[in-house]
Amino acid sequence: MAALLSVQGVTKRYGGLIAVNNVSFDVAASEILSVIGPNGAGKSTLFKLISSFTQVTSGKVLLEGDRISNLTPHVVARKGVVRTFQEATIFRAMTVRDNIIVSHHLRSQASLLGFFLGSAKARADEAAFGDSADDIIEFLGLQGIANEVASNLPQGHLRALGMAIGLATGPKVLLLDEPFAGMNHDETMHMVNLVRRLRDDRGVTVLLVEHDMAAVMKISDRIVVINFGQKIAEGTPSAIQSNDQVIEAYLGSEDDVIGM
Amino acid sequence: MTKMLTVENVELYYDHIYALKNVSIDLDEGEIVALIGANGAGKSSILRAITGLNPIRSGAIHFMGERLDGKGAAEIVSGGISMAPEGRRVFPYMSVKDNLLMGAFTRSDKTEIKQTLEQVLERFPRLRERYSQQASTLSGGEQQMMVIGRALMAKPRLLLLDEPSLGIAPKLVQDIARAIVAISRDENVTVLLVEQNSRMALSISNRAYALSTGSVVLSGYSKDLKDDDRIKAAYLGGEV
Amino acid sequence: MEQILANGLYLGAQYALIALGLTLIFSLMNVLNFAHGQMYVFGGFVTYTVVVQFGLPFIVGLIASAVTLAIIGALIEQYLFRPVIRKSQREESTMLLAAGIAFFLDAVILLLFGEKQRGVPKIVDGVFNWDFRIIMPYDRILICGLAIALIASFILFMQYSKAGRAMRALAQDRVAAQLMGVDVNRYSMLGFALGAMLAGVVGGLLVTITGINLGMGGPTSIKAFLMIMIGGAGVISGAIAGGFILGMMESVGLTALSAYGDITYLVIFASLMVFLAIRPQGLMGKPWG
Amino acid sequence: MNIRSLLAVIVFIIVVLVAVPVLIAKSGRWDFYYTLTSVALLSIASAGVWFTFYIGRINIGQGAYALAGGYVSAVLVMKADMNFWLTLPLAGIFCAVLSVFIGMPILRLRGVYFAMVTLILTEVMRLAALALPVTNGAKGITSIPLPGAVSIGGVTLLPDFNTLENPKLAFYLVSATLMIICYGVLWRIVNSRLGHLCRSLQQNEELAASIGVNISWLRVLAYSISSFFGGIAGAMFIAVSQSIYPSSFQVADSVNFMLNCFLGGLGYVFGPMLGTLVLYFGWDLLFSTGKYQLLIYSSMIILLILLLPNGILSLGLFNRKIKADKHRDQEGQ
Amino acid sequence: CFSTGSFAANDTLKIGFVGVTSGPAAAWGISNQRSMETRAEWINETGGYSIGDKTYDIEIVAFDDQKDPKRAIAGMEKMAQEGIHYVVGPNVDDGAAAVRPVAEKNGIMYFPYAFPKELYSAPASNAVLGMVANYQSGPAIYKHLMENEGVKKIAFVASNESDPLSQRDSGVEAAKALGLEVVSDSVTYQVDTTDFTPVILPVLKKQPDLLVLSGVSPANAPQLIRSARELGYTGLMSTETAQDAIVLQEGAGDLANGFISVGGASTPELASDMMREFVDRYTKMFGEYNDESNTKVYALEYILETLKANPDGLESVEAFQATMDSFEAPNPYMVGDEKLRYVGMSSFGQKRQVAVPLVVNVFQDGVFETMFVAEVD
Ligand SMILES: Nc1ncnc2c1ncn2[C@@H]1O[C@H](COP(=O)(O)OP(=O)(O)OP(=O)(O)O)[C@@H](O)[C@H]1O
Ligand SMILES: Nc1ncnc2c1ncn2[C@@H]1O[C@H](COP(=O)(O)OP(=O)(O)OP(=O)(O)O)[C@@H](O)[C@H]1O
Ligand SMILES: [Mg+2]
Ligand SMILES: [Mg+2]
Repeated sequence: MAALLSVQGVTKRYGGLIAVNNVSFDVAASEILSVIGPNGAGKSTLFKLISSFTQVTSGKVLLEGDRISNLTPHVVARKGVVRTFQEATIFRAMTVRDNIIVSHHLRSQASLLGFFLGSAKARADEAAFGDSADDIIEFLGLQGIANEVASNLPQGHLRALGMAIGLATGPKVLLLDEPFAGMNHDETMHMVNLVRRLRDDRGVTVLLVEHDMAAVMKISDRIVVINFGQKIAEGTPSAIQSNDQVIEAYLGSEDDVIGM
Repeated sequence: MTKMLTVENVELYYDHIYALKNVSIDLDEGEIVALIGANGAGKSSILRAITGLNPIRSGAIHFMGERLDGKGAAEIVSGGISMAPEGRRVFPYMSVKDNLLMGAFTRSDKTEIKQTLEQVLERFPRLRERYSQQASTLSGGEQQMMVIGRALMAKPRLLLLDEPSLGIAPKLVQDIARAIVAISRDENVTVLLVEQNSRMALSISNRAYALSTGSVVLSGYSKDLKDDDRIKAAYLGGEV
Repeated sequence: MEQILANGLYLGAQYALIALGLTLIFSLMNVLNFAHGQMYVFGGFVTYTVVVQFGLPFIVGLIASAVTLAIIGALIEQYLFRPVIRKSQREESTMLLAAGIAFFLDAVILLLFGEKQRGVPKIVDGVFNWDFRIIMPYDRILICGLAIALIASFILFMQYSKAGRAMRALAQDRVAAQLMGVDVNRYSMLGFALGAMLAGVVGGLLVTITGINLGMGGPTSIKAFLMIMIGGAGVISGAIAGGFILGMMESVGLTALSAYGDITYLVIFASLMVFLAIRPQGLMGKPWG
Repeated sequence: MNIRSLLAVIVFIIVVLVAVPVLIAKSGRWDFYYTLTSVALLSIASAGVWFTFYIGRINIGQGAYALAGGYVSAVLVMKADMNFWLTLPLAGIFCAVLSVFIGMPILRLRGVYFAMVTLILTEVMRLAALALPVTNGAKGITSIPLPGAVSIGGVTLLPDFNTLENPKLAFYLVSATLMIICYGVLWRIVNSRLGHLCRSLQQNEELAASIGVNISWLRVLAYSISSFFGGIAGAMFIAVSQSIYPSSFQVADSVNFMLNCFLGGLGYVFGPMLGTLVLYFGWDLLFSTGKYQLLIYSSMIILLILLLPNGILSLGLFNRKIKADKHRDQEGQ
Repeated sequence: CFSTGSFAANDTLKIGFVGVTSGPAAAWGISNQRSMETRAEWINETGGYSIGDKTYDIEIVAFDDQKDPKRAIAGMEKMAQEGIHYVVGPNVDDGAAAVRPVAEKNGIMYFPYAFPKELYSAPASNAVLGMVANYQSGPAIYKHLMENEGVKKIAFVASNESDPLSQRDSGVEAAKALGLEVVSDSVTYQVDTTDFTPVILPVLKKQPDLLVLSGVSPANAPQLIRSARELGYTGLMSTETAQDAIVLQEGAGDLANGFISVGGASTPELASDMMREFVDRYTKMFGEYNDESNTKVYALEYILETLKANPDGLESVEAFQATMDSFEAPNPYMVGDEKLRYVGMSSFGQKRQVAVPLVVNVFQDGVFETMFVAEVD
């Protein structure tokens, strides 16, 4: 299986602290890969490095053989690698639909001048973005709130909107940072299905960070576990679930009050 | 026995959109009560109503016989209620120590505060390790522990926790759940727990309310609700 | 060289005190108080009036200006900033309000105290002269000492008093502070009053040395902005550092560049812009203000 | 653009270019020409400031560009003997280019930091004008001739202002037209994709970057458009006053440009125009109140912001139409 | 005539003032406006001012330009609108230059307190310099000090603003022409300076005999003096702008003794009874006199006297201009037989300056004493 995205010996230091330490793994096209690990293990940092939101100290990230680390975020996005954020990150004062429409930026054919002058190409773009936005809204089931101003949305909808924004860019690889946080079981499973459909229908490769183990186990083709910045395990969900080191560092034992 | 807290027929609006409609809940002293429900159901809004962060439009809230609604947050909090809010809200540029001491802002007896501090550090040893670290540099789980600890510093009679497990690794979720049970048991603190992790919430609480679009749709003993089909379907996932 | 350092220290102490009030208000309310300089001027005039017109001792004048400004600050917070902050969509709107207040105070000062430069006679006479290496009038040494003492007590107050802790918490997260039992309205008002009072006290202190006039307000605000930017907005240690750095820069710059005269400030300002471009959050500011 | 807003625009243009001159002629208040000319020009500079607000930057440095634009025009007219009308776009372009160099480093700053740096920028420009030889330093450039004629292929588009009976009227018409064009351009920008991207920048730069927007480029682009406006406004003003000094545009002007935006309303394209009218004209109208002028003026500002913290245009009266403009793309579907 | 009130109702003659009366530079314009208002009220109280066969009440129409040249133009437009032909102000160079086109277009004579020579030299025609320019007073002072105090080395300090810098430059030129050694002429300070020690230190290192504070504002003068003296400077200090004795006394006390500045006619040796009454009336009206007004009493007096000499000036500025060349009237504010007349031939090539005596004062123990009086042409 040829790797679409390849993380090679990536390290990130913040002063004395090594947030990500020599992590390597590959992601195949149309794979769903989860990155899990304790709080502060370096998962979000890893995503920031892949999307060039911050610069690697050493190592590199390749997309189809081309280096994408240490570029700028918009260049990486242009190449098809788009991230969502751990904290709900949206255009606050725009409606849900406008959030999605504006995020079609990368797909536009016309130049900004064309848009200014209202060229035919620009009008075609506008129409196409509108249609596509409606598709995405329907896909994620956001019809009810399409015209709400984003800042008024509750946690769960904010997550969904974050994903919609990511989708609007037409990504090859989507990096989702805790997409299910703040959702209840039912909502989570609904989203899990959506993410799988994304992969199945549109061929989007998905990397995700998540603490909801039920969701992770259900959604992932493979899982990478990091702890203290280092990769400690990699494998299928069932292998990871029974990996002692992972249980010790992350999952915890089962025999207790909450009886998972 | 009089109720610790009663929320009667409360309505709460943001601008012109209602977030709570005719909501009534109550808590007995010493019990853990869970609030579960979908996104935007209004769980956080209930907590915000109780603490006076948002004014309610109608209804009444009583705490130990005293009427709360209409009072300001600061006054309510001084009366024995403390809350670990949604999104943690640590004081980012203060040390762990100062964050915890802020929790005791309404108290004045220095030796008692010191005692409580000691208890909190005992309960969350991790915080002792990070004692003088700036709060913004703590990991998510550490911040969550600190926020719960900060709420405890007020020596509250009623503790309101808004999604303490959000973004927390499974192992830590268990730690936090254990801590909640222990706090309630050891210090006779009444706890109102808002959780998306319904399974966790139902396992540690003795009663629960389920909310949907601003109204209470179900309530009862947690052990019963856990087996309730409607709850199973909506919040726990059919398969368990 | 010693003289330059001494000048820088003296300037720095008075600047730091001005910047402290501004940064306090900024950190508490996210308000860039354009009227800070006018408050300073107001303080100077109050002291002048009490000392020169009424013939009372200097310390009475100083206290009078502290009290007056604290009251003005509290009123401004309660009746102007609070409602506007509550109602406005973009918090920058408070800048218009602050500017309006600056104009208003300018007008009031002109009507109350007139357009002339005013001064309070020296409080101590004599000049300290160390072999012509450091020459410093005693009154400046006294004011510098007072300023440093005030700065120190302000830091202690913010660090260890209950009100200080409440205000620090307020500055970092209003909602969380409320949940800790901090009465945000009360402490916002207190903070604003304290910030205004600091401005007034500096005015009162400096009127004995530099005198005071209507025109000093606007430029003083701008200078104070500079300092809090150098040090980092909303951070108390930053304001102090910014004040001392600007003081030193002026002292050193004016001496080193005196031959090029007209461009001294051009150089100071341009290097400030470069510094901020390299270090956007100032010396110790929170990133992105 | 739908019929209703087209109609509104036409009415506005008629009011500005026809009704105002007729009313002035009727009432004999010839002094209003200059005041309204100033309002038109200052509102162009304010429009630039408003546009930087639109990308989430508080700009208190527009005075620097107005001054630079004024000097470019003055120097070209006086030393290179150029026709003023040619120097007008050159002044704008000069400022746009200058702002690229200044903007690249400083646009990384946000919030109060950016605001303060631009405030210093105004002062730096004044000091530079004092120190540079080409500006004639403290003595300024005076006795600048009035604009000459413009003709293309024998057709006179603009007459030589020296020959005019009433250059006041001519200046007013030219400035008002310039203002209409600038606001037309601004409105179009805001309602086209560029505007949407700017709005995304204003609300969340990180997210904008993550959807592939080249944020540093966009910021510089927006800032240079804004500075272009500042430059032409400055140049035009110098043509009116026929003299320029380092103090022709200073910190107070920069602050006023910003206040115009706030007062009109940051959420509305035409906010700065209204804000300028109210603030600048307001001062003139209070002329008869003598020594209480500043007191009344500042009280009015405070009162206005207390009642309408989101700008005058947030009054319900205006709201419907403007909102319709804002969500045009939505209704269009 | 249905007018009630005054028995013999006079017509009103409006005289304009465009200058700065608010904000940082308010002091300049306010002393100006107040001296005009004092004089106007005085005239009205004593029955009005006779020009030709009519008696007029004088009304001062004041416009605050906030020291902004853009506003100054608006102010001049307002004056034109009010039908005013004679305006005092603006107070600064840029404002004065900016209003020139408006004034010329609308037939307004204006009396600015600004020094650019273009304003007063042909083809400019409508501006009249309302005071003694520093390039006229400077040389006189330097020369006097050279001859009487043995000054050889001279240094200049100025605020980093248009007006003071221009004044410094012409001062330097004049000093060089007199053969003085200019030891320092590049040190400047920002208007907002609160501590002048670092500013003045490098200047004093050059050990000048005379330190000139070019274009210094009354606010800064005492502080500069104080800093210089406290640093041990023992030489002379002077300025070519008008100062206020009380301000100097409050700000610098005894350290200001010996400070030389340009004044008007209020010193006891020179002031006429009328000047003393003027000061009294001003003080009564506004609570406190401002010595700067000594130099500012004249503009209004010149306008009225010239109109009296040729009443056609009321209607036509050309008539006023024609009268200027030969106009002469007694100077009511000074003892002796000083004359009001227009001068400026040597500086501007035409008579576009009021002839006020160049009174050079020296500050001593809270009051000004006359050092010498000179004539300007
Ligand atoms: N800008 C920074 N400066 C210093 N340290 C940082 C910075 N960003 C992250 N860190 C540190 O790097 C470590 C990894 O952080 P990261 O956000 O990647 O954790 P995470 O695995 O996403 O945790 P969580 O599950 O809690 O979100 C943490 O210890 C964090 O404090
Ligand atoms: N500041 C606000 N302005 C307008 N509407 C709001 C605001 N805050 C919350 N809402 C609305 O109120 C409703 C209830 O919100 P609340 O935060 O109480 O939900 P929740 O049950 O806590 O959801 P979650 O689990 O996602 O946190 C939601 O529909 C939300 O959109
Ligand atoms: Mg993370
Ligand atoms: Mg919630």
